[in-house]
Amino acid sequence: MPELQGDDAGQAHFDAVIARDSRIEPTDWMPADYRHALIRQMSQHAHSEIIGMQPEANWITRAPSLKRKAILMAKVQDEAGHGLYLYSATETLGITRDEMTAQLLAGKARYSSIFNYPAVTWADMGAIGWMVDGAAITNQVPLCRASYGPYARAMVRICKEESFHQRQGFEILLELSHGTPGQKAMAQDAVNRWYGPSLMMFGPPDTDSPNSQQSMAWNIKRFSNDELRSRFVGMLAEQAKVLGLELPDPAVRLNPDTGKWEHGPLDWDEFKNVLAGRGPCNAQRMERRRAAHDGGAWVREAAAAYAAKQAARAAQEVA
Amino acid sequence: MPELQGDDAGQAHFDAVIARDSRIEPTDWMPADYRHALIRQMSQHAHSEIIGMQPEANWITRAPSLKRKAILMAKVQDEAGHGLYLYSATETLGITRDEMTAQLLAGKARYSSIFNYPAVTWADMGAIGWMVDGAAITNQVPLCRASYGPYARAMVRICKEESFHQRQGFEILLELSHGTPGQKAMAQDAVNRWYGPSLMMFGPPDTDSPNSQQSMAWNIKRFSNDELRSRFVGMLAEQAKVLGLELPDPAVRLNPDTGKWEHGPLDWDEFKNVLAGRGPCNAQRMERRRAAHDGGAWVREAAAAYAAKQAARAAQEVA
Amino acid sequence: SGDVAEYALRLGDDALILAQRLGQWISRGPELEEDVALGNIGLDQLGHARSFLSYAGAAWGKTEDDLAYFRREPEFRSAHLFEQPNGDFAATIARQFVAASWQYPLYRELSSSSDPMLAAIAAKAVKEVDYHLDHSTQWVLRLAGGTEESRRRMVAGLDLMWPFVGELFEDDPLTTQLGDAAVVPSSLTAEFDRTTGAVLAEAELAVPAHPMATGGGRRGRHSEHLGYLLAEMQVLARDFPGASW
Amino acid sequence: SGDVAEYALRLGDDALILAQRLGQWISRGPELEEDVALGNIGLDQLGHARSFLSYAGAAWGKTEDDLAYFRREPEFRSAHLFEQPNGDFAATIARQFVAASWQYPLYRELSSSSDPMLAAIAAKAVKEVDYHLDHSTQWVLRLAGGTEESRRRMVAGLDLMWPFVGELFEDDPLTTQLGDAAVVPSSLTAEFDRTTGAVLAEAELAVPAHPMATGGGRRGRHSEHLGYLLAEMQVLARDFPGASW
Repeated sequence: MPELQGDDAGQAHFDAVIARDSRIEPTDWMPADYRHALIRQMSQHAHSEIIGMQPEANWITRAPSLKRKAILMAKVQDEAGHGLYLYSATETLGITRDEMTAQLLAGKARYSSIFNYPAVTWADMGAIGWMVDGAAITNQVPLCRASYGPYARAMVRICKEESFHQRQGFEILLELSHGTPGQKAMAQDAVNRWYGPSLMMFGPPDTDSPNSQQSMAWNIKRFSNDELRSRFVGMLAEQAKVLGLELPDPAVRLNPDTGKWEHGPLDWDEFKNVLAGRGPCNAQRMERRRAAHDGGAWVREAAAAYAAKQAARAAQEVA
Repeated sequence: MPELQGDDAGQAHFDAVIARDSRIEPTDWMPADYRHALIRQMSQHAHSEIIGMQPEANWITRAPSLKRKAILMAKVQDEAGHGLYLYSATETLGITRDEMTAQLLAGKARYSSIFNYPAVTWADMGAIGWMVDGAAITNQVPLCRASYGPYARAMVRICKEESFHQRQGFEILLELSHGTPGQKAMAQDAVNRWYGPSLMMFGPPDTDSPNSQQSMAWNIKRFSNDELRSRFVGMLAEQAKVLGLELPDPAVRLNPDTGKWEHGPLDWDEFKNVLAGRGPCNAQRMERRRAAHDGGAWVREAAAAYAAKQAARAAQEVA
Repeated sequence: SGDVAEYALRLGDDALILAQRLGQWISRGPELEEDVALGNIGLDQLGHARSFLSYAGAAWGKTEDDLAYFRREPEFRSAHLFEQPNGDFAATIARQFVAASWQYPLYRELSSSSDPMLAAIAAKAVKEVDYHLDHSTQWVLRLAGGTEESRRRMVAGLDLMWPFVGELFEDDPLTTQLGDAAVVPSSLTAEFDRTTGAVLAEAELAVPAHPMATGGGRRGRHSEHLGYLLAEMQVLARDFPGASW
Repeated sequence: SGDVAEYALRLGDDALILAQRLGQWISRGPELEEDVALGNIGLDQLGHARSFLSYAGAAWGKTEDDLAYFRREPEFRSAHLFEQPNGDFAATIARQFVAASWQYPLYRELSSSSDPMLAAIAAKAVKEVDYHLDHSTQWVLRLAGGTEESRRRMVAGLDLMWPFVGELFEDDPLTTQLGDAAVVPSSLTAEFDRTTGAVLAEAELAVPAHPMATGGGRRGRHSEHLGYLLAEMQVLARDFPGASW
């Protein structure tokens, strides 16, 4: 057999790597569709970390104890760190952070729809940690074996911190559910509000998820939406018992025949509405991001101008 | 005697008007110094109304009852109205509001130093009304007979509203002094803090007030600083009894020999410090005013541009 | 009845929250005339709020201040529009434009409510809201037709506020079961569209395409903004419970 | 002793109020790296605040949360600098620059306090504040030497914050009677002037001529800003008195 040349050789190498479930690295050849799918998936993930700071930042100044305030600040800061880390990983695919930010602000790139719900009470800090971060981890742990090396490595690091965050969320809810009746009611209300949206974080039912097959073939998605959702709802059901809180879904059960967890119907109309921009906070989240970006333009320009002047001065001194 | 011409005739008319304690009007001839003294005094008064909105605006959103909130909003709004009215009256002297605003923002024109103290509690809304507005009225009532017509007429209108404001301040303190011990303590604390500064609103002691003589000769000041201060402290002393609050000055007494009210020594070093820009809120007051002015520039430009376009369109339709 | 009180509570909360927002403008306006104008509008709204809340409170043995200062966030019934932050002057004008274009026909219709108290409050309020509508209309035209910057800001302001239009016109069991006592929100849609449409057309602006946000204010589900507003509004009253002012 | 606790309370309040201000930046920074950096600095300050307040509270049988959430404004002992609003990024940097140029020598000296707990807290804190000083210094240089706009804003930011420098260095009976346990504020003036003077000189900026504002924070007399900050910070804890979180 003659040696393969150029793209053909690349494709063969790529196929072989995927076939043996190994890693593609930035300098490796990869199919354009694979690259684009990764950019979409990874930048969406990065944007979600950044937009996801907002609902939690909303409670930093009002956290009810200094310890909780410190934990929350550290958590939101971690999210900024995750965003930075993911943007870097995505940049290895040949797109800049500025380009990704521009896509976000232009509404061309998405972020996870869950962050279009408001964090209206302190208990939401618990529910977001327990449920939203919990869903994220369920989604991300398998991605620690994603086929794109920088993505997989980012996921390893991020999952470690996320599971820490999830435990903190669980602890917030535990404290509330063992607190005053008002605190417990606050916790239950938060769980009620975040349950459906967090289950829908895994995306549409498998029967309605056309892109999933290709992503699974490429090993940048490892389990189907429904499979992950089932794992997640099982985790919730078991931990809810420890919390002493109810899930707002009487249909949640472990099916003894399949060994899988099941849940009741989800409001996919709401999901589509929020996705289409009709969530409670879509405009607010984008406005805040835009305000920070536009309002900070003069700072970034100043930093660039100063760096350029310093570089010119250094060059002059050398000459 | 030959008929007087030009400035000489004007001076004679001016002198005669002053001598019979009548009114100079905008179209009358007046000495340049008189004009400048009036511009200084009237624009300072206008600026004081505008800057004086700030300490009270500070409590609008936190007023402890809806009734008090409404009264306070109306009061602060009245002050904006007074400022507008006084700027208009001053404009009759040949200076524009824009010029006066520029002088204020450049630190070339003053406002009453009293507004460089912070309004830190709700009781300050009472103390400002009772004491600061009280001092202002004591100062202003005689100016309803000021020699410059537009100024005198502005004072008539303003004094009417100010005495209404003063009564509202008194009522706030009365309610507090008859309230809980915490409320009464808050009222007493406010009176303690505003007493000295409000007495110093009348300016330095007569022995140290060089400009007063000329102003009194021109009938744009009708009583000496100390005379007005004495009247004011008498008013405070008598009303404090009704309020059930103490003035923080054991030396206040009606001197039976002179029939005048006396008070203890005032902290003129503090007065000079605040006047020199070292008060608690000097920078803050100017910054707020500047932020509102600069931040509103695009609105004023838009309004002007729109008016110009409308005028051009109207002219075109006529042609 | 309790239903009428619930309805009065909604309208009172709308006006109260809007008044609170407008109160934040005083001493910060782009010109002194606007300190006066926004203050006037805020005072009017506060007056309407006090009337509606007093009336609502009477049914439950509560005062206007009990309702304003001692309810928690989920007990407030205001729509999301009113709690939106002031933003820049254009955003405030956009919020006023939507608010007045809704309140004007609402109060006009409500002034023939079968509930005499609601009718009386509305009859007084409608005259004042007429001015609010004129004020915001004039500013929409000025800003849209002023400079490039003011037009850009006016468009941005309308985009910010438009998602909260839809909630105002949502019917629910309360508004329908009240019959002639209340105004059915959806019955005002056409007039709102006509009024705002005419002004936007004159301003050569498109009706914002921004999709409607999920509301929930009438059920006590609010945006992230209301908590801050209430914390500030209620702090002093709550620090001295039972005190008189 | 009670005096040491009073002193710890001052330092704790400074750090707490500053942390609260910095917490407001998170998700609003000019670049993500600054969300992280300002968050880090805020977290450090919050950590210092917790140490100082816990230590102060121990003398009075109170927890850090009792002190943070259940004191009223006149009981706070922070200096006015820390409660100044964030303003734009340059104003925040100016506040940080003053704060760190004061806290760095303060904590360094305090780490040899005769009070072992104060010494321990300060010894840990000084390493972190060293970074805060470097961070703000770099930004003062960048903004002053960047663009025309950034230089204008940096100057304005320094002008805004400089009136609150003087209060930091005022001695009072407490700081003098504590002897070797505390650091006499005025003893740090020369170093502060030297540190800030050198940076401003490198940035080709004049030391702001803005006169010093009357302070009073150490006696519980605050600016108009603190009330709003406390209303927000304390609202939830006060809504559930006695609750555990």
